[in-house]
Amino acid sequence: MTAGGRSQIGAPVRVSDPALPKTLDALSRPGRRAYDLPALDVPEGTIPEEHRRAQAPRLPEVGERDLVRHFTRLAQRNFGVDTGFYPLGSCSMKYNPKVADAAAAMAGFFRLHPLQPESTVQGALELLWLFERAVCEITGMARATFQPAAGASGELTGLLLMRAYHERQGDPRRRIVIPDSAHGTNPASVTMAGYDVAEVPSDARGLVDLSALQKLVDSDVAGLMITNPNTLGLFEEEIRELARTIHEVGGLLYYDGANLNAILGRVRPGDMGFDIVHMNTHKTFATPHGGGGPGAGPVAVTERVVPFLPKPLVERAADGRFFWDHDRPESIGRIHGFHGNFAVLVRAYAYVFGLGGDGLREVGERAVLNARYLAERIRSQYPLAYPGPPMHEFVATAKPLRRHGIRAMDVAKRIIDLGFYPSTVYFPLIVEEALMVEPTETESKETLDAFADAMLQAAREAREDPHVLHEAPVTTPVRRLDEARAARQLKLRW
Amino acid sequence: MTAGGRSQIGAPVRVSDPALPKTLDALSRPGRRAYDLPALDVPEGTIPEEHRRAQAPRLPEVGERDLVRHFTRLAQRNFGVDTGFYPLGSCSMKYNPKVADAAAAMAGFFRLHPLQPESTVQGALELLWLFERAVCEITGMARATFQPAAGASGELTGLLLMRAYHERQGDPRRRIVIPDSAHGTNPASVTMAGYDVAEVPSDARGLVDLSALQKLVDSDVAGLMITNPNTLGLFEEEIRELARTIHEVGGLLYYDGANLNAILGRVRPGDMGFDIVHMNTHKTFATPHGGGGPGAGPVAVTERVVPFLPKPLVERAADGRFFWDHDRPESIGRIHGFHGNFAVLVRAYAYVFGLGGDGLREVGERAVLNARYLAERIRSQYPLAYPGPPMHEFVATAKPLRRHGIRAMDVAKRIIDLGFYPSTVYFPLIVEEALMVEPTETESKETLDAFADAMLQAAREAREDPHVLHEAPVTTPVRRLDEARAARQLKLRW
Amino acid sequence: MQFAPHTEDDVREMLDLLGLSSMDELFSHLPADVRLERALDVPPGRSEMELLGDLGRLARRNRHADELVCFMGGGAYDHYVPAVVWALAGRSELQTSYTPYQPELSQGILQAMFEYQSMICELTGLEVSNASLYDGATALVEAVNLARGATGRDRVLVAGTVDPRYVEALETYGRGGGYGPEVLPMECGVVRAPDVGDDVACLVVQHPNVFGALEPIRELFDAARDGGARAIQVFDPLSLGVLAPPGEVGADIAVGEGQVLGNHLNFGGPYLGVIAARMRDVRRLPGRIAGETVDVDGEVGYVLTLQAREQHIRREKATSNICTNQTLIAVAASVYLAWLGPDGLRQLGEACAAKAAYAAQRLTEVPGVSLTFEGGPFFKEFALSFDRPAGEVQAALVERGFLVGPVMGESLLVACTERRTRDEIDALGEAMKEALG
Amino acid sequence: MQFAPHTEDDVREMLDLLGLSSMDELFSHLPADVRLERALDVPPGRSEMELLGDLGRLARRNRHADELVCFMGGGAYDHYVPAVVWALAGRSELQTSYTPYQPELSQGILQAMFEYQSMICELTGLEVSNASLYDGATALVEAVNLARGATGRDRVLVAGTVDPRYVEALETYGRGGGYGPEVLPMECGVVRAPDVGDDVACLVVQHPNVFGALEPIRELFDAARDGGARAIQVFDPLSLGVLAPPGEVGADIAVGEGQVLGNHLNFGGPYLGVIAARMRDVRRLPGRIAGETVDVDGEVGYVLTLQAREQHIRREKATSNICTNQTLIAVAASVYLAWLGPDGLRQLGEACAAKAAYAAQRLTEVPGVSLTFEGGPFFKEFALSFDRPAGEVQAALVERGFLVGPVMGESLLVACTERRTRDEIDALGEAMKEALG
Ligand SMILES: Cc1ncc(COP(=O)(O)O)c(C=O)c1O
Ligand SMILES: Cc1ncc(COP(=O)(O)O)c(C=O)c1O
Repeated sequence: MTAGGRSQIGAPVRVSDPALPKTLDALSRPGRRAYDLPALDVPEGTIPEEHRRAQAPRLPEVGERDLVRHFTRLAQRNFGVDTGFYPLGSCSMKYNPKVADAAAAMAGFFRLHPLQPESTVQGALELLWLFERAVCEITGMARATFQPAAGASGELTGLLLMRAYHERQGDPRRRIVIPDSAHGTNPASVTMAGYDVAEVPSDARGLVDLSALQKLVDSDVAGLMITNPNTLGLFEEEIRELARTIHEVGGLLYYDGANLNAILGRVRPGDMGFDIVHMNTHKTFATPHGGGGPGAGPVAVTERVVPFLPKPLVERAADGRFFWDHDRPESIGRIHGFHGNFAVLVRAYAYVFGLGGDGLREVGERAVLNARYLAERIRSQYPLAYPGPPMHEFVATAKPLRRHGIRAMDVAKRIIDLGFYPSTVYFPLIVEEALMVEPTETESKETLDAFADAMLQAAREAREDPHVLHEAPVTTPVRRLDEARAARQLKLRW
Repeated sequence: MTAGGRSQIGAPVRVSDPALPKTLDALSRPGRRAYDLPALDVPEGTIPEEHRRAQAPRLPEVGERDLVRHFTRLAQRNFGVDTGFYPLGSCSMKYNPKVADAAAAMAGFFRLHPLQPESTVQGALELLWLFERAVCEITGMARATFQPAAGASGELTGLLLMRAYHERQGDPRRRIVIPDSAHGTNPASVTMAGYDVAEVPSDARGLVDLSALQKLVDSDVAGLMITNPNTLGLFEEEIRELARTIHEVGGLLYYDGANLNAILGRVRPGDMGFDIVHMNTHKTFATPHGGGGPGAGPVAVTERVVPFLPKPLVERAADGRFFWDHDRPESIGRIHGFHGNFAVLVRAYAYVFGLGGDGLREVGERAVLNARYLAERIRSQYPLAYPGPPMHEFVATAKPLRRHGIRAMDVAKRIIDLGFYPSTVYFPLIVEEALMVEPTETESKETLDAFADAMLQAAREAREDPHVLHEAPVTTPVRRLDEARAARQLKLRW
Repeated sequence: MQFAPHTEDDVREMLDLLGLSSMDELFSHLPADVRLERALDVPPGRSEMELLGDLGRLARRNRHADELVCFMGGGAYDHYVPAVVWALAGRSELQTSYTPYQPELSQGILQAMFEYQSMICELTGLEVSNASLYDGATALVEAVNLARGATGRDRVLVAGTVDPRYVEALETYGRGGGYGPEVLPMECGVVRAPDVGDDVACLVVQHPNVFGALEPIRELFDAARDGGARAIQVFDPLSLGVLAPPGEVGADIAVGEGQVLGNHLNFGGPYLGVIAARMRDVRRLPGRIAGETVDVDGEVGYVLTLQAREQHIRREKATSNICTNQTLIAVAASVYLAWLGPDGLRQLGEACAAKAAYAAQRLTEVPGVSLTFEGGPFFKEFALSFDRPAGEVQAALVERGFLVGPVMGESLLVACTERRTRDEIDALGEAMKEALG
Repeated sequence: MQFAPHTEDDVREMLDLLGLSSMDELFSHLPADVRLERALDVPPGRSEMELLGDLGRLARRNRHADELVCFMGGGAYDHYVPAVVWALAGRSELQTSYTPYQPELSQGILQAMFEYQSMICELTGLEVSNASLYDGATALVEAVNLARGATGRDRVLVAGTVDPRYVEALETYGRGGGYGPEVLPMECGVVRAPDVGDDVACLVVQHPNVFGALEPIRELFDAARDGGARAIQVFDPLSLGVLAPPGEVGADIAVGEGQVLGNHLNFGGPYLGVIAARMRDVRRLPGRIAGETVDVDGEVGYVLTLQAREQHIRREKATSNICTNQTLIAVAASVYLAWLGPDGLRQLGEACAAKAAYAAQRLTEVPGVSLTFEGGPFFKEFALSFDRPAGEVQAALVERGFLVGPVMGESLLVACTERRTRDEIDALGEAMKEALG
């Protein structure tokens, strides 16, 4: 396959009107319009002059056809799971079932106002009630809140729950322990929760260094925040000891659910000793990530943390009626303006209840099988950062290519030309030239083999023809972009 | 802009998995599946052995994700009005409003069985009743049938109506007159209606040769079938004389509605003397053409032809109830298995009632303005085939480029590389190197100018660098295809 | 609404270039006596939100198949349409494109056509198909035209158990084609093999027939073959996971209603005319046909082929006048058939047959209800007789939340798709009891 | 359902390569005492058609805004969503993509972000925006964090007319941030300018406020500026075709709920956290920001920029912990804003204001109904008081087909969007008369 347009296997047709401007602003023509509103059927309103806007905003003036071609073009310049393999580590970019979109498209869901009287939203409340039971069973927890709009929001919620819990014990604490391999949102959330970060190193196995942890913890430690499998894709085999260590000093364990996909139906955070768990529905439960969001980050907790959950929670009355329970005196309050990302939760519900218990377990199995298989296929050129058996994802390193002047990013860019979305690169930070690969369970062996072949080809080229990697990508709408310039000469708007 | 992939302005991202097979059949793996059906909740059925299928059909065995990527890839290899300018002459490829799709997506429409009792489909019947009134007003006719699934089906329906009409007069006739510039469906429909074609030549103006017509017609002529503006985009200014000529011998006038867009709200076929009219909703009324169909071809007629319309028709009872009237003894019978392409008619209804009377008139005006403007912009290089002022479309010729060894098709292919869908070529047949261009009213001046510039560039290249045209297209997923081979070495299936 | 993007400046600049001063001048050469000197009497335009409001009110005046449990048949069926089908077939690059006259820009549609043809051939056990016809009834008309052309014979024999709307269509189109279908008598729900003389162009049999019953199809088509006529089967695509395919039972041409292949009920359209035939008749097939070929660089691609059959080339000598067809519905059918695959197709067929059998047994337990035709095997549909007019029963069932039918003379058709549950069937039984009680 | 494509052969071949003989071995290194030795107690899987059946039943247990006429406000509004918005924002290449970590493959999302930021700046009259936050309430929390960081001050003054849920959110997040919002007293529906000492980080004002009323916004923000505090406005994006934009009335930071920008009610989410600020605060902004740049060939392209603010780089020192945001909702907002354009925005704002004014007048003609706050100007929403508990009135109105609210203490909020017609408003008046009669 060459850089030539047409000879790319599977090249799409070129989008039209090359001579026309490419931004909405440049497409704008005074007096052109797409909008179309009914004629006013009441007397004019009376907004006082001093409150009126003097000058109209410079919004684009375009026709509906302009809009359609513009955004169709933008869409075709974007790569999604529906276009191809997307093995972005830590993101669980699995296939997003269309049935979930159909569920969210029911007027009985998307046409509901969040503050409608309970009598008019019994179906929505029941859905949340049922889904809460399911996520609690999956995580081994007692109750859950659906307010957090994403994983990071779940983290902060969980940490505020820890704070409330400790304050309730009359012993506010100051530190949260996180491993050096943690995702950036973990320390950031710790700060926003008003705690200090205490970082525990990973040991030679890539696991939390237990003895280091034991030295670290004291009665000022509010809790430990980890994901398991960890961000290296390795299972923290000493999880029970880690939990004991924290619990012994009265701390709580927070489970970052980003990697829950690996252990669905096999291991439950609650059974590992975790007290608080968030889930990323846009990872584990296959809700579309929308190019950045929306997602949802439900948080489930054990009994002792339940009193502090955000309010309201959905409860079922004796007569079977569902209602919002606002009467939660110890609640930390409100994490979201309303009830969280409901339409995302509907999709997640469809996924969980569509698969059922056995289906969920199979998801985890296949996710691990795919990652293990792919790691094995490429390890000759991209050694694993740590020896242990990877779970749903693995972290390899491109270090061996360094001596050919090739960095992990060069490999990633070459992979683009070979037709795939690349893996995550340079994360976790503790691995040099990290390539973090998460194929997910929804990819076929053929796809894994094709990707492995591409990775091996890139390694060969690194030795024989590094130029190809440095030049890459050459088959994309734009080539490598000048990020330094973007940050230096800020152009953040028209 | 070059032939290179990435440097094409607006190039989309390349579709993934280049190493994977590109047909559903090749993607198939024994045991892989997308389907998912409920467990059987009744006893097994008992189909007798002698009726059973011995061997399963070789349908693809693929996962849902395979399906999604395959068809997403196919879609991206296809050019539509939503991707760009599509000035295909005689096809009225105008923007298809999204609101019409939203209307057709209402469960109250798409979940109706065609044979439901009338009491359960009052809304659908009312919609058809209202729409029938509207199309009759637009065409100046008395009643209409919605059974024909497309224009050609409308033509055949109309010709069968003529036959029934004449037989009723006790004077079956044998010939239908059509101009030499007619669309291929016209003569084909004439044959299927059991008539012989009598072809009337066009005169130097590109209009029906009136004196030739007068010579041609006699009492054996059942009718004249034309479109006005005709397929050259010219208005038949002598339409009243043409009508008189046919009516004098007792014939009927059939209006091919493919070009109705030009005269919406300005001239009505009924007022020109036509007795029978079909409309192409997928042209005039902006319903999407779906890469070939579905469309709809409603047929409207004057009073004297009403008795013969297909049955049933929608009627309104004294109490306001709508019902299917099957009691039509003189009806020609049934043209479609049910009521025609209802979901397409819903879209057409949305278009017509959304625009309203004035909006429709404006559509015609702008369609003509765009065509006239574009013709003017390129006539220096692509002279009009006939001198008269074009209406909603025009037929130019690439003949001047012949001496550079360039054919109309070469121009079309080059236009593809320049980012547009080309015009219709080699139709009408009476024009050498015909380029039949129909911009439609939904295109902006900027788009017309960009297209005109591309056409002029192609003409320049034809003189200076004809090779570029012969090589074209080079920016598409495939280049010029071997049609002779396709017809010789038939490969019509896996 | 208004979708023309012209600003006042645009209009002026464009008129200027044309040397015109008003829109009216664009039409000044039109004879005065044909011009409409008044505004069209169509209600004033509506904004999008008003328009959808109006349409929503009309839609709510219908009682659709999510409100009423649908046991209706007669050529259109409430099979389940997976979400993936229209998520893909509805993609706008496909939906807003025209017939692929420029193959380089239409490889998506062309390949989809090719794959559709391939799957229809696999399904029917025949050799060639096309890119779709309007619907099942018009597909039959085209098949009859093909048979008459291919045999040079006149007469058209039609089993008395073929859907009456299809027969009506043959009568209508026969007025132009110059033939009248001859309907063979039905005997207890099926037909007997007729003698097929050397003036018979084709024998048309629907199998499963309009009552859902299985015909002695092989005998019937043996008779056709022996008489040198084309054997034409009207088939149900979703029966072919279970039933022997047309190609195996002796059909020369198979036509069917493709609505069941991932397409919504849509109050009767757009549906899908499916046709398949043997290679010897390929040059007589109507409509578009996609073929595989290569480009100048040897890359595989797809084109419309054998166009010499078609109206735009052959004009009055064309095999058919069809131009616009139902391509997008065929694309949806491709997604659906690939979603089902061979196993899904069989499972689905078994489910329909099993539920229909259960329903027939369950419903005939209701006093006053009997099978119109005792004994014979059927697929997913059957006819019931009552001690009163079927129309009354149908109306009473609507009141109880069930769509059943259509009414055929004294009988009421009942169809079961994979979608109908045992509970729904039992509930229908109860409702019938009430209705008849 | 099941979406893993593995055939039995695949599984075997893959296990073989790994030298394993069963799936269980993939997990054999997990400590026994944490393994779940039973099946999950989640109901068995459902087929797609069963699942949508279940969900349909749940959906039908709700009475949605097409069944009841929606006059509800309180931060979410029933504005019309044009069909084109989700036809485009819902395209699967956008919907199924992740945060654009590889810009070459994500130019679509990145450019859409850039255009969204641009339009938000135009709308608010401020200088910089971002690619979205979770929703209006959390956007306010982030704005307060920004203000506290930028000023190095502690106190957070909040007008008593700010939506109580937003105040509640500030209290919740304040537990971590180490502050408690101080609520300024309300006087007949608006607030007075407070004295802003040099320990005050920010003054938060909602304008139009939670009752829909217009605040003496300039005075309030003058006080903030004079006190050296950041002026934070909670705004309604659809008010800005009519009302002076935050940048003009003195806001340093503007936050709002973007649900109204082409997004459905969705029972409260996903919504859109809109934020805009002045350039001096750009390095303290939370979340993703798209910037324009060029590629190695000088072609214009877009990237995520200023990432040094963000958690994946700055970790515990990041300006926020946000990672996944609401990008796709922002894309929909871009389509919607471009659909409206400047004229549409103004027309829409005028329509809301006019209908609200008409409704206030019409409804207060009903005996026993009065405006909670007489006289002051309001935009599209207002509060009514009754001679009985507002909750009773709300319930009685539901029975008569109207959604009105929320209840705020003794009052009932009534909101009018461009969607509400005079007839609906008059009908609501009649219904209230009955309800109170
Ligand atoms: C390990 C880990 N933790 C937390 C997060 C943050 O989740 P979200 O993006 O949903 O806020 C991510 C997301 O990439 C993650 O990979
Ligand atoms: C002039 C003319 N007549 C008839 C037709 C046939 O209409 P349809 O394709 O809807 O059958 C067309 C379609 O291109 C046409 O352009």
